[in-house]
Amino acid sequence: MAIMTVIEAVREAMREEMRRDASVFILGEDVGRRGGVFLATQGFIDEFGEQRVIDTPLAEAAIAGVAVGAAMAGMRPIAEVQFGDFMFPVFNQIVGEAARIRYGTNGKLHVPMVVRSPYGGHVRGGLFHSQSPEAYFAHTPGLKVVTPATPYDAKGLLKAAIRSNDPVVFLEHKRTYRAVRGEVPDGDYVVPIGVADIKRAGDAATIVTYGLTLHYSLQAAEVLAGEGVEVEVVDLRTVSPIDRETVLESVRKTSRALVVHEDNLSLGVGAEVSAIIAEHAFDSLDAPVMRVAGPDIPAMPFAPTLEAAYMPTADKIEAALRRLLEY
Amino acid sequence: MAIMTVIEAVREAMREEMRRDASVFILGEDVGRRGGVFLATQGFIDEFGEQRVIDTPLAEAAIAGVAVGAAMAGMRPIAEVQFGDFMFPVFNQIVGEAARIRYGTNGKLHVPMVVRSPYGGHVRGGLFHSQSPEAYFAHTPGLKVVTPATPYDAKGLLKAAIRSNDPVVFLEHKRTYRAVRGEVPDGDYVVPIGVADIKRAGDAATIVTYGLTLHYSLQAAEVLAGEGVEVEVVDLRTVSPIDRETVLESVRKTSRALVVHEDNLSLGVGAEVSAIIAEHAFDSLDAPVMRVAGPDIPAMPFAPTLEAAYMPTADKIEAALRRLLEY
Amino acid sequence: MAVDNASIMTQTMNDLPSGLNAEDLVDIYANMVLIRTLDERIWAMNRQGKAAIVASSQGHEAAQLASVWALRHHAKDYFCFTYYRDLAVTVSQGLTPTEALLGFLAKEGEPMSGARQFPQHGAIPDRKVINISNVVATHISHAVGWALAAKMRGEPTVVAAYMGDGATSQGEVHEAMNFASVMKLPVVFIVENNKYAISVPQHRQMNVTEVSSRAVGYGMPGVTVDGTDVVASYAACAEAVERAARGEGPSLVELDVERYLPHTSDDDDSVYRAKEEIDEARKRDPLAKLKALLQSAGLMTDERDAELRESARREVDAATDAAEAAPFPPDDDVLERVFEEVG
Amino acid sequence: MAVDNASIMTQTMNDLPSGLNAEDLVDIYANMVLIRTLDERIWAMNRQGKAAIVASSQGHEAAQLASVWALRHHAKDYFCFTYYRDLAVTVSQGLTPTEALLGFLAKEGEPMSGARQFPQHGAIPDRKVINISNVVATHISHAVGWALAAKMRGEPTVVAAYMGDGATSQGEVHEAMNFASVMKLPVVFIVENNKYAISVPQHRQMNVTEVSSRAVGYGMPGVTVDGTDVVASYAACAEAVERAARGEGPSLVELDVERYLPHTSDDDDSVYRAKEEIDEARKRDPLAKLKALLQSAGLMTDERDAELRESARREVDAATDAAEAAPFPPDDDVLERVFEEVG
Ligand SMILES: Cc1ncc(C[n+]2csc(CCOP(=O)(O)OP(=O)(O)O)c2C)c(N)n1
Ligand SMILES: Cc1ncc(C[n+]2csc(CCOP(=O)(O)OP(=O)(O)O)c2C)c(N)n1
Ligand SMILES: [Mg+2]
Ligand SMILES: [Mg+2]
Repeated sequence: MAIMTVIEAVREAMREEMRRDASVFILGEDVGRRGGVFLATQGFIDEFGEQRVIDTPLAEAAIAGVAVGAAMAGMRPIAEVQFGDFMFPVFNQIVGEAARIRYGTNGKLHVPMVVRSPYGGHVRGGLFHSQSPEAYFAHTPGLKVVTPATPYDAKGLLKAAIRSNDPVVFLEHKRTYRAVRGEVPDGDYVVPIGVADIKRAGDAATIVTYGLTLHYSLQAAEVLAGEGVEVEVVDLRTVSPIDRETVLESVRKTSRALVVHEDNLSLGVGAEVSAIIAEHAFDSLDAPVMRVAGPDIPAMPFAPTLEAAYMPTADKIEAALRRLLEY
Repeated sequence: MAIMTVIEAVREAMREEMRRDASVFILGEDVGRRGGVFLATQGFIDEFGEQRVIDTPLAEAAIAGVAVGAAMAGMRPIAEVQFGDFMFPVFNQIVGEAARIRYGTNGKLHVPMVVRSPYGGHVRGGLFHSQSPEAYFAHTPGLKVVTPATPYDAKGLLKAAIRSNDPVVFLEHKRTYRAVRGEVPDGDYVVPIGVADIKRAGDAATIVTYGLTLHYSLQAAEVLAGEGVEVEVVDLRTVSPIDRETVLESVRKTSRALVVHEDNLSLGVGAEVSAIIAEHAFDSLDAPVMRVAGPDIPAMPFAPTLEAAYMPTADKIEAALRRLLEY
Repeated sequence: MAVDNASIMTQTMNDLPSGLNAEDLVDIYANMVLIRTLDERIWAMNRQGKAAIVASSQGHEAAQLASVWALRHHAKDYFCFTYYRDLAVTVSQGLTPTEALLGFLAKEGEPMSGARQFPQHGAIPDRKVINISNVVATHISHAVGWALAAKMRGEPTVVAAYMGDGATSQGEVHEAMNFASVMKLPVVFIVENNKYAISVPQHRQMNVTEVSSRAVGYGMPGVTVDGTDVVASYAACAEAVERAARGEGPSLVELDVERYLPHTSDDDDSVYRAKEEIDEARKRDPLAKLKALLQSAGLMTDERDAELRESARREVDAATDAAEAAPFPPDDDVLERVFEEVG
Repeated sequence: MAVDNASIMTQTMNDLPSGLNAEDLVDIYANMVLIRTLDERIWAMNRQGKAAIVASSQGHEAAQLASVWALRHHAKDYFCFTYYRDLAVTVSQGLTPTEALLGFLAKEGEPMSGARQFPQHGAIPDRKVINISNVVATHISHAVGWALAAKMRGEPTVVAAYMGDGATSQGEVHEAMNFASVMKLPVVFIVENNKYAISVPQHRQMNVTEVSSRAVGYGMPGVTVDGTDVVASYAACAEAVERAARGEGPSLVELDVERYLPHTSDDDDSVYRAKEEIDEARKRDPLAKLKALLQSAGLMTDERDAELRESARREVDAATDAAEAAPFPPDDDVLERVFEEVG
C-alpha cells in the first residue's frame, strides 16, 4: 500500500488503464508535454506517445465531440476539460449528445468515454475557476457523474469510469488534489460507480455529502464525537445515479439527515438527496432534512474573505448538525 | 377581455413592449419574414423592420452572446432559441456569462435580456424536439426562469421578463401554444416574476406544478373533486426563484404535497420543491412528499406509444394523488 | 455561387472522371428515380396525416449519390455521418424503402432508432450510416472523432460529414474542421448548399458567396461545384476522398444544390420564397439533368425511364403497405437502453 | 508568420501612418515603461506569495498600445473588450497602478469586480474596458453585441475585441466573426498571436501560419503585422478602425507578438519551451525597439529613459504600498448584487 495524493491516484489509474488497454487515449489542452496544468498526465507523452496523448486546440466542444465520435467507433477516450468552469462549452456534446446516443440509436451505438475535469474551489480560483458543475450533469439521464474525495476512491472509480460502456463525467476536486493523502493499494482494483460509502459510522444523525465537503464533514463529526455524539458520514462518491439504498438505510437508522455540498443550494445534488429521503424515509425522520450548501451566488469570489464566506466549512457544518440534533 | 391562445399572448406581449420601448429588439433564427417557426413574431418585420427583428445565422451561441453584449450596452434583446432542445449550445453564454455579469462586475454592468424558447413535448417532437431544459437553468443563481402555462400568465410574465434588469430564461410549452386558450385583459399588465399562483383551491392535498402538467393536474383535481375531495393546485409559474411562501403556506394547510412535472425526475425542479417542503413544512406533513415526473430517460421518444408512456398525464397524476391521500 | 449550369449538357461519356463509368451513371439514375418516388410518397403521407414530419431530399439527390459513389470507388472503407435531408445517402447505402417508411410512421422495427427518433435519425452501422442528433452540426465533430479512431487503429476508413449551408455557421463546425486539419484526419466535409437555412437566405447567413472560402483558413482544400451535376459532384468528392485516403487530411466540398420543397412538412415557404425562384431552380432538377445526359449518350430512353419509374412505384407501394401494417413499439420499451444492462 | 523584423530599424518619423505623430510615440513609450515596470512588480509580488495569480503582458505591449492609440485617433468613440493579458490596454485606458494592484491583491475598492474576480476581470465602463469572463473567447460575441447596440442607436462607437491565438480555435469566435460580418458591425478583431496557448504551440492549434487567413471566409479584411512594432501595428489597426467607423464592417488584425514569461504565474514553461526560443524572442522586445526608433529620431536619450524608468518605479512603489495597506472586502459582500435590488 502506497500513500499518495488524489492527483497521484488519478495519474496512476490512467497510466494503468492505458497500459492495459490500447483503446484508451487522452485528449485535451496541454495534456502532452505540459502534462496537464495539474500534472495529471505528467510523463504520459513520453510513455504513450503523442498519438495517445493528444494536445488539442483550445476548443472544448471539439474535444468532447471528437471524443464522442471516437468512443462510438470503439475507442475509450479520456477527455480532459482543464477546469470544471469550462464544462459549459461541452454541455451540448455531453448532455445533448453523449448522454443519449445509446438511447437514441436504440442500443446500436454507445459511448465509452470519460470527461475528466478538476472542479470546485477553496483554492482562490475566483468566479471562473471554482465552479461545482456536478448538478447540471447529474440531472441528465444517460450520464454517470462521479465525484471521488479520497485517493483510494479516485483511483478505483476512475478505472471503473474508463471501463464503463457509458459516458462518465468524472469530477476531481482541485483542493483535494494535493491536500488529501491516503492509502492506495498497489495494482488493479475497481470501485463500482453508483455505490456510496460510509466514511464514518454513527447513530445520532446522517450527513450525506461528497467531494471536498466530505473532509469538512468528517471534521465536524469528529468535533461532535468528542462530545460523545456519533454522526454517520455517507460519501455519495457517485452523484448520479445516487445510491438510494445506502442513504436511506443510514437515515432509517439515525432518523436525522443533513445534506452537505459546496455547490450552491438550489437544485444542487442535495435537493435530490433531500427529496429521496423525504419521500422514502418519511416515517423514520425525527427532524426535517436540512441542507448546508454554498449560497445561491454564481460561484465563490476571488478575495479570500469572500471565498471563506461562501465555503461550507467544518464550522458551518457543525453548527447545522447541532441545529439538527436539537430539533 | 379577449380570448386567446398562449402563442397569441406571447406575440401580443412582445408587440406591446416593442411599441413601448425602442430598446427592445428580437433576434433569432427565422424570426423575420418567417415570423418564427411557431409564428411568435408573425408580422413583426413589417411593423418593426429588420433592424429590430433580426434573422440570424444558425448559431445559437452567437445569438445568446450577441444578446448579452447588446444588453450590457443598454438594449433589451429578446433572443429566440427555436426549440428548448437547442438551449444547450447557449449554455456557456447564459449560465456561464449572462447569469454572473452583474455579480462579476460588482454591479457595474447588468444584462436585461430574455431568452425565449418553446420547450416540452407531447407534440410528437421526439428525442430532440421535446426537451424540458428548465432545471439546468433553475440551478443557476443570477438567472430567472419562467414557465407560464396560461395565456394570461404568458403575456404578463413575458412583459415582466422584458422589463427585468436581469437575464430571464422564458420557456413556453409548445403544446400549450395552440391547445390552451384563455382570457387576456386588453392592454398593459404585468405578472410579477417569482410569484406562484393558486390555480385551484383545496384542502385535501397540494399539487405543486407548472407548464403543461398544470393542465393535466387540474384535470386530475377535477376528477377528485367529483368525489368531494378538493385538491389545491399551485402553479409555480416561475421555477427560479421558487415562491417558497406560497408553496409552504399551501402545504401547511393541506398537509400533503405532490410535485408534478414533465421533465425527468432526478434533480428536476420537483427535487428542489420537495426539499424545501421537507425542510420547512416538516411538522405539517401527514405523508411523504411525492413526485410524479417524466422517467429518467433523455427525453420522450418519437413513437406515439413511447411518448405516451413517458408523459405524466392526468391519469398518472390522479393515481399518485390517491396514493398520497391514502397514506 | 460559381457554377456552370450549361456545361452539363455538353458533357459526354468521354469526359467522365476516373473511377466513374457509364454503368455507374445508369445505376445512380435508377437510385434517383427510386429515391425521388419514395420522397414524394413520404411527403404525400405527411399530407394525409400519416407521417408526422418530413424533410425532403428533392433537389439534393445528385450531390448525395455522387458523394456515395465517390466514397465507394475511392476509399477502401468509408462511413457517412448524415443529416436529416440525406435520404439519398441512407437509401443508396441500403436502408430499404420499407425501413425508411417504418421511420416516417414511427413503427416497431424501425432500424435506426427503434422509432425513438425523428425519421432518418439514429444509426445503421452495418450500412455505414450514422445520424445521431437533430441538433444541427453536432455530428461534425463526431465524424472527426470517428476518423481519428480509424487513423489511430490504422484502418483505411474515409469519413464523410454531411451538412447544410446553415449548419456551417455553427461554432462546432469551425472547431471540428480545424481539429481535423491539425490532425490530418481522413474526413470529407460535404456542404449541401441549398442557399437556405429554413427561411434564412444565404446572404443573411454569411457574407461570402462560397462556403468553401473557409477552407483556406484551416489549411485544407475547398471547392464549390454544381451539386445538381452528378459528374461534377463526383469528381470533386473523389478528389477529396483520395486526399483523405492518402493520409493528407480533410477537404471541404461544397455542392450547390436546390431545395424544391419547404424546409420540412411543418414549414410554409410561400411567406419567404418567391414561386419564380423555385420554378427557376426546377430547371436544374438533378433527375432531368442526368436523364438528359444518359439520353445524349444513348444510355436511356423514355421507355426505360418509364419502366424504372413504374418499378419504383411498385416498390414504394409495397413498402407503404408493409409500414402501415406494422405496429407501434410497445410502451414498456420506453425505459430500455438508457445505460448498458449489466449482469 | 509574415513579419518584417528588420523594417523597424530603418523607419523614420517621416514614415508614420496618418494619425500617428512623434509625440504619440513618446507618449506610448512612457506608457510602455510604466506598464512593464508594473507588470514586473506584479510578477515579483506573486513570487512573494502576495498576488495569487498573474498573466504577464510582457512582449505584447506594443500591439496593445498601438491598438488603443488607433482607436483614439480614428474612432469618435470606442470600447475595448479585453482578455487577461491586456494590462497595457487597461492601464493606458486609465486603470491606475494602485487600482491594478488592488486587483492582484484582491483588495477592497478594486474597481473592476470588487475583487470578486481574477485581476483584470470585470468592467470599468467609464474607462471603456470590459473583461467579463475567464472562459476563453466568450467575450467576442459580447463585443459584437455591443457593436450591434451602438449601430442600432446610431452611435459612432468602434469596438475592439482582443484575443489570443489560442482563443481563435473556439467555435464562438467563428460564430461572432461571421455574425459581425453579415451585419456589417463596427468591430475590430485583434488577435495577439504569441504562438502559444499555454503550452500548445501554434502548429498544434491550427494548420495555417496566419490566423488572418480566416478573414476571407467571413468576407472581411484580414492582415498580419509585426505586433512588436508600434508603427506597423498602429497602421493596421487604424485601417481596420476606419473601416468600422465608416460602417463597412469588421476586420481581423493579427499582431505577431511574443510571450516572454510562462503563461501565468502558475505555469512552468521550461517543460515545453526552449530557453533559446525565448532568448531569440527577446530580441524583438517592443520596448527596446521603440526606444531605438525614438533615439534614431532624436526623441529619446538614455538619460530621459532612465528618468522615465525611475518615475515609473516610484509610481509603482507608491501603488504597491497603497494596495498592500488596503483591507480585503468585507465578508457580507458575498451575497450582494446577484440580482437587481428592487424596492
Ligand atoms: C442547433 C439547432 N438550431 C436550430 C435548429 C432548427 N433547424 C433545423 S434545420 C435548420 C436549418 C438548417 O439549414 P441547413 O443547414 O442549410 O440545411 P437544409 O435544411 O437547408 O438542408 C434549423 C434552423 C436545429 N435543429 N438545431
Ligand atoms: C474555455 C476555456 N478553456 C480553457 C481555458 C484555460 N486557458 C486559459 S488561457 C489558455 C490559453 C489561451 O491562449 P491564447 O488565447 O493564445 O492567449 P495567450 O495566453 O497566449 O495570450 C487556456 C487554455 C480557459 N480559460 N477557458
Ligand atoms: Mg440549407
Ligand atoms: Mg497565445
